[in-house]
Amino acid sequence: MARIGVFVCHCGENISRTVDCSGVAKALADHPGVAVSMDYKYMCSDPGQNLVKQAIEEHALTGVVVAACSPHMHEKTFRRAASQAGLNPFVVEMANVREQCSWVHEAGPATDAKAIDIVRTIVEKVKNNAPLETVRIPLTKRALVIGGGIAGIQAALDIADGGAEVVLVEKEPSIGGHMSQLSETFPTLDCSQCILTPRMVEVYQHPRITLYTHSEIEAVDGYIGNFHVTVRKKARSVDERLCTGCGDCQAACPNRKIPSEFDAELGTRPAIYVPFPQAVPNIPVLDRENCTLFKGRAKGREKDLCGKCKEACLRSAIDYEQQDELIDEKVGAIVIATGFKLYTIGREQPEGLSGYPEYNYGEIPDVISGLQFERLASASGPTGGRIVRPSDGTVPKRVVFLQCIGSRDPEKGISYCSKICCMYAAKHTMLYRHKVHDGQATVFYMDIRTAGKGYEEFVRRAIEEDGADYIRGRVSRMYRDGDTVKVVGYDTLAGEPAILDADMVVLCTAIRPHKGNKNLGRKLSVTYDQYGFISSAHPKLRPVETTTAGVFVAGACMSPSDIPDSIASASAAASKVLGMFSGDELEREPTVAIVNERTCIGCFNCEKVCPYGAIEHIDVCNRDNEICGHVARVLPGVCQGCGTCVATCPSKSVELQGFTDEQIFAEINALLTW
Amino acid sequence: MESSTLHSNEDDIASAVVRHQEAHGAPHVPASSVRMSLIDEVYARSGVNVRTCYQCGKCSAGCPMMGEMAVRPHVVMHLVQRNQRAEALSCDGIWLCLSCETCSARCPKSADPARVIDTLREMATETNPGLAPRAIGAFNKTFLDQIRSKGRMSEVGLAMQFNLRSGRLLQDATSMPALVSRGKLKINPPSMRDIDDVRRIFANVEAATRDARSKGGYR
Amino acid sequence: MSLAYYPGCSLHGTAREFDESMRAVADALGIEMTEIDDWSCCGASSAHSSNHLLGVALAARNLALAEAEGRDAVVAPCAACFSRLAMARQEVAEDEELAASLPGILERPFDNTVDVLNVVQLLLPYAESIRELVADGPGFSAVGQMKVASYYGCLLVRPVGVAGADDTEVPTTMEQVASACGAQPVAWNMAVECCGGSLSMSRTSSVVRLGRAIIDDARRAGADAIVVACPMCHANLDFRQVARAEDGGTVPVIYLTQLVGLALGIDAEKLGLNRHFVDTSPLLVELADRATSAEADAAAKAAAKATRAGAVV
Amino acid sequence: MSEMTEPTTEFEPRITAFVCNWCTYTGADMAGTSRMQMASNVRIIRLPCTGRIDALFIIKAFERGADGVIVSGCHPADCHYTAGNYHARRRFIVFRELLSFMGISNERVIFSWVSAGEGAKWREVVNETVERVRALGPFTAYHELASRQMVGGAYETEVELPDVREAPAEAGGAS
Amino acid sequence: MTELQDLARKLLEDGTVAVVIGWEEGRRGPRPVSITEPDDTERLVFNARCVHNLATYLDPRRSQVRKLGKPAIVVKGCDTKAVAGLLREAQFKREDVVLIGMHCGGVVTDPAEQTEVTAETVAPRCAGCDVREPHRTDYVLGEARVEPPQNTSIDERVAALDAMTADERFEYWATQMEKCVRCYACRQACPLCVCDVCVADKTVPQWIERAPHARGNMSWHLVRAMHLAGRCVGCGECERACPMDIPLTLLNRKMQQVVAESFEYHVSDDPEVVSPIGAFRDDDHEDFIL
Repeated sequence: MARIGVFVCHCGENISRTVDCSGVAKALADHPGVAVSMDYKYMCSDPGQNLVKQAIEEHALTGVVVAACSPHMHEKTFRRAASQAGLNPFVVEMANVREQCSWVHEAGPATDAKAIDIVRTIVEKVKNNAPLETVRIPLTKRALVIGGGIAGIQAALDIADGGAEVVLVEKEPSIGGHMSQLSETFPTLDCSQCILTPRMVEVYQHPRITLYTHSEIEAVDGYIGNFHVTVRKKARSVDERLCTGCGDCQAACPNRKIPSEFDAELGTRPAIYVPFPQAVPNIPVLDRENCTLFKGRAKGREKDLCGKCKEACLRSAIDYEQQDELIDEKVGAIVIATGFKLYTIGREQPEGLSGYPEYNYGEIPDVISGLQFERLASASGPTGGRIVRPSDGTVPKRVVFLQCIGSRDPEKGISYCSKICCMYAAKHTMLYRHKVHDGQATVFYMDIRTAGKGYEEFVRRAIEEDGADYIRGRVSRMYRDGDTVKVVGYDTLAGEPAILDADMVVLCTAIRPHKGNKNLGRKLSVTYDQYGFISSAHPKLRPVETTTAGVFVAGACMSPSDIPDSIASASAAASKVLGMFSGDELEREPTVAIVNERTCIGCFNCEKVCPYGAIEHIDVCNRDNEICGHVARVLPGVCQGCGTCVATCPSKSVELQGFTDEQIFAEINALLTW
Repeated sequence: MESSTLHSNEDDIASAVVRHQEAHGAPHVPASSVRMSLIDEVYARSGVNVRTCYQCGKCSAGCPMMGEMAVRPHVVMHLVQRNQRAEALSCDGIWLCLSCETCSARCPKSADPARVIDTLREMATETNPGLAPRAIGAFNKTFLDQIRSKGRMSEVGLAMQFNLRSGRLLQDATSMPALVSRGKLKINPPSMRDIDDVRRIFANVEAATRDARSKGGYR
Repeated sequence: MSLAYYPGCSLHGTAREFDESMRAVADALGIEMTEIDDWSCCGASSAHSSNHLLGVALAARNLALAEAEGRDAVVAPCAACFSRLAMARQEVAEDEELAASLPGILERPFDNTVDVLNVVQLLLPYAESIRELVADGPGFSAVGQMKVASYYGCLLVRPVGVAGADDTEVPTTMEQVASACGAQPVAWNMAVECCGGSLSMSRTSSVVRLGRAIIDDARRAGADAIVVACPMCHANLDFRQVARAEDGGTVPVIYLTQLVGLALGIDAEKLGLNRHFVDTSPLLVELADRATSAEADAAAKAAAKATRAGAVV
Repeated sequence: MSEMTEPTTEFEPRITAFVCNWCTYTGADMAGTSRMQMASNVRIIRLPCTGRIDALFIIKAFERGADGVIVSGCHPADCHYTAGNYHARRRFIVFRELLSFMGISNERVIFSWVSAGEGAKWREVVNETVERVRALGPFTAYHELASRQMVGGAYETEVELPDVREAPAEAGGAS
Repeated sequence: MTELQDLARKLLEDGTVAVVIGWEEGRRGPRPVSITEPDDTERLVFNARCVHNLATYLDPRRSQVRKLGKPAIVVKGCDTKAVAGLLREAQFKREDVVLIGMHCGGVVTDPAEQTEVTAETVAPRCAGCDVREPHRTDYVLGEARVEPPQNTSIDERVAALDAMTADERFEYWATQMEKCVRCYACRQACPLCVCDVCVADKTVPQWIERAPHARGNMSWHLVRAMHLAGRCVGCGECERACPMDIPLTLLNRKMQQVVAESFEYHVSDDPEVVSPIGAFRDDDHEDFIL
């Protein structure tokens, strides 16, 4: 026989002002199954909680109903109190008579009646509450970090320094990401390489970090604490154990005219190459697309056309026959840090975007992207830091920077602000003016957004000290005019046309997510927004968590972010992971579905509707131990407790703990009594 | 503005507007249309939501007439946003617009300035035909009369009447002989048979428009 | 496909050579088109800038007529007419209310079933057959020497989605037709800039300024002629530029149909090339000369080659 | 508690609401924190997700004499569990057609999306539903079906069936 | 006929199957029979009176059939849709059963009374049948048959109900529900009612009142229709089995219409076609949602 305690809270006057609290308590006192019913000014206060604890002991309560505020407010409080008094926390429920009654109705009989209904309903529910144990899930204290840019590097180092194992997977031949391509960084103008490369080396040498470069995520299954990850290690054609990174192979490669990805196509590289001098690992990769030998093989040549790199390698580390390798890793948590890519204004665009015909689709040679400018300005760049025009190698005297290219341009398919452009445009004007003293830098902008420590000062410096011209307005058209570029713009502040002849134009193009994100999102059942950026579980309260438990996110794959942001979110994600790893197993609320395997008919409609893939098939055997069918089982670690399976099950063989059919049945009956 | 200085034989639009306002005071706006704010009325008529404009100035940058306008496309948009009815309906920009659609083609927010300007012109003509600068008003008027009477436009007639209306008698007169000699001006081009058919259209449209106004709806 | 022909007012007046060349080319290419019986003016910019509905209605009348004649599409060579008709077609398609009201206003059935084509859209599919026809045609060498600046103006590229060009800012359809004729399109900047057409009469000064810019750029790009498909543009560039010849040199302005006509070997008179203000005859002579000398060179080269070959033997 | 419920002439609908915990329930809380006054006829049953809502809940509510039912959850794409509301939507597209085919007016079953931020919308949904159902009048027909049985069947059910409208205070809304 | 018998005999003799489930003549028309002895195969018949949907015997929970061993069953095209339904819900593996498909020219509504298929006698489900020749059976016997005379009375009856006011409809069904005696013959006959423990039999909680009064009955048939929405193949066995002549096919038919209109789903004989249950589209219509 149920012995329920009912505790009606006045919440000061918040409830008692419109609800007759003692009346409610009295009404419930006579309710079948209620052992004790009382009201008090502040139930959530210590004396209030003590009332509950005492009652639990004195009346040997089997359930507790606190008629007060919303469960989102104090459910945890009272469940804790109950368990301190030795009662299972999950037989404690809140009856929401504040937010959903006293606050929204006038005082009066109808309101009192409603309050009573609410409490009685919950009492009836609690009669059917089962004492539950928190779900415990085994935990692998090993984290996978996807992406070796600055965010991935930071997350990996923080987690590893925190004492856990890390697997870092980078699809490029080297870690470092976009940051390694930058010349200087705002707002301090310190050299990007100088602050990044030490971190890269740290990763390489860290005893607890396993690094897979030139590798991608093939498959992921399992669930929080227990992910099984398959990593595809793409064939490098170089044996990493033998290679010393001497570079002889690169020198030997006859095929040297391949546009360098690292130099944003401004420089060239051989077919076997290390993307940049400080690359980590410093081991070359053979680009089979562009390798004479492999092109020959592709054409079905019997004899190999080349082999110079192999001849040149004294350690004979070159292996043309090397195949992709599939590596299985077991991890407990995953951090997505896949970073970003840049919008290009060209004719060819991914679905949903369109290019800039009014800028001739970037077919004017001296119209370059911001990243290309970084390479021009970078001491390690193709020009050794000399800023010259791609077309004729002369030093441009008039450089025009256009902000918001793609960004904030719904017509081109991107409505958001790319956030970093205002800052790096200002940085570019400085770098340019520092190198070309008689040069003129002009920036077309719509708004200057400098929310960040020292950011506003930085932009002002560009204008006030380095004399950059800022014109407010979007450029309408760009022509090729002889060997200069005619830029047709408008100065909306002066109310005058701004038609400039430029020697070079730099486009501050928008930040876009990697198209791989969607694919990855599906593999991890993580949601992404309409652009393909990974969405966090809650934009404010859970910024680095995703919709899948145990999967976290860091850096620019979430939304455009600069280096400080990326590092902050990476450390945040890392601390979340370490927090997860702090115990020996994971605990979660027992609000999960369970299958009654005796009545399950194995139609697996539950599997079809489960958003988390939490349903597994298990065999059922007959007396002679022959498999005679299959039934469903819920993986408690994966189940998030939505209950969609329960409503879908035709034979009512699934129950959602905490919201069982019996509980809801009791509530409905209690609401509509005769 | 270059236009006013360079070509004395022309009705300078800006000054025309000024003259008109001196003569008639600020443009008269009939009660039927004050109900709505300008931005909403423009929306009702054209389906363009001017609120989307974020004043980047790309329209003005590309506008071929920008150099000759006192009030440029993005300012016109701004006037609408600020509900400056009188200024918007009387500014020179809307009359100097060539309807070349360059602004709309390049607008990042698809705020369609060309369509907005079109709508403003229409509204201006309704509220007070006097608003249209003499030359342009004259041209449209002449043109439409032509169609109403003949169903087709005969350039000779058009040019002549237009010059009368706009008081620029010798405009292009020099080139008339040349045109004729090249057989480009037929004195009476093949006109239509069923002109009433076209006239009925004019009548029906006027009726429909009046009807719409009285209902407060548009188009 | 049954094709209606909508000449529009200008093609019966200042732009009659457009009409003539259009018909001539259509015959030569075996394109059958029937002039809409008793068509009326499309309303031009004047109508819709003074009353939107009127603009649509006047254009729609002609579409309704073509529909009644059972046409699938109507070709309107005049870019202005094309634009009005195409706009009307689109607006009616998008606005059910409008569509419902029109039959009443036109006092005739109207289902908006007729497609609207401009001259470029019409000719583009014939590019191949043009190329074949000119390959050995008499016009080949002359036109083959011609550098042309293809001028789209506004109405062939804007409004986006109505004009039916392949690209708003860097279109190529006209160039495709021109090169099918053997002509060499030049790269220039003003292809889609406005010539000021709609203010042609009411504000000559602007029109001249804009026209000038276009002509100068064409000259800078080394074009022998500007190719247009719009009577307004033609009037402004051809007629206005002589009006102000003192401002600088001139370039002949010819219609796309005239270019095709020449390429197909149709007689210049028949194409109305004599009707332009900027005299086209010097150009034709010039081209002929270039052609002959080019042929001479070719012949010479061939001969030399032959002798060398002979020497080897 | 009869002292709490003086009988009034006007019919007070009894409406049961099945709402999801993350959007609508939180939205209703928000209506509270913003002190938005609304009709007091609605009783909320809190569920994790609209996906958990079984047609049986609604059937049972009507059996027990509910005059109207509200089903409310997260807007599409906002589901805390990513897809529960999509499945619910499908289920209810079918179920409401079935109900109306069986003669239970769709006016009595209101579906809505109310997000955690839409306290005001929740108030509208509540008030509008109450007004709608009040206009329709009481829905006792389903409840009273229990007294209908083909001749030859057992009649006991007739007896054990008290009158819907003579409900005691626990009947809440019927004050 | 002999064609069927010979095949059955062959299958039994070479041990391909242990039992053949088909029809034999009975006093009130053909009736289902399970044949395990090759010599009994002469009893097999197939004609326009073979209305039963034998797919129902594939329900793995019919242990008496199951223990006979691997079955071959004789199916009409429409029956294969039920087979597909069961495969879709993983009730058995395709290779565990041999399907003998029969060319079908339509069947009568009441095999006890009627013998010939005419516009009057033809079963409602035969209207617009798209599987007169079975597509996915192991064998197809008999010669191709012509379309039977059309009969769309069922859609007309649904339309008639739709035309009534809600209250009229409610009254109509109430009177129908009064008749139900909860014999559950409808459930038994349905090839897709495969639950071990039906929700109607659950007692904790007891969602469906047991007492056979109109309220419990109405709830039962609501749930039944709901469970069959998007699954029902429209074989009409439930209504044929109903001793009280409750027009159950009207409910199922209505559900078929709704699913077709809302999700473009039509019951298919292809198990690969995903059923609308457990699926959704981002743009499923929600005009009814505030």
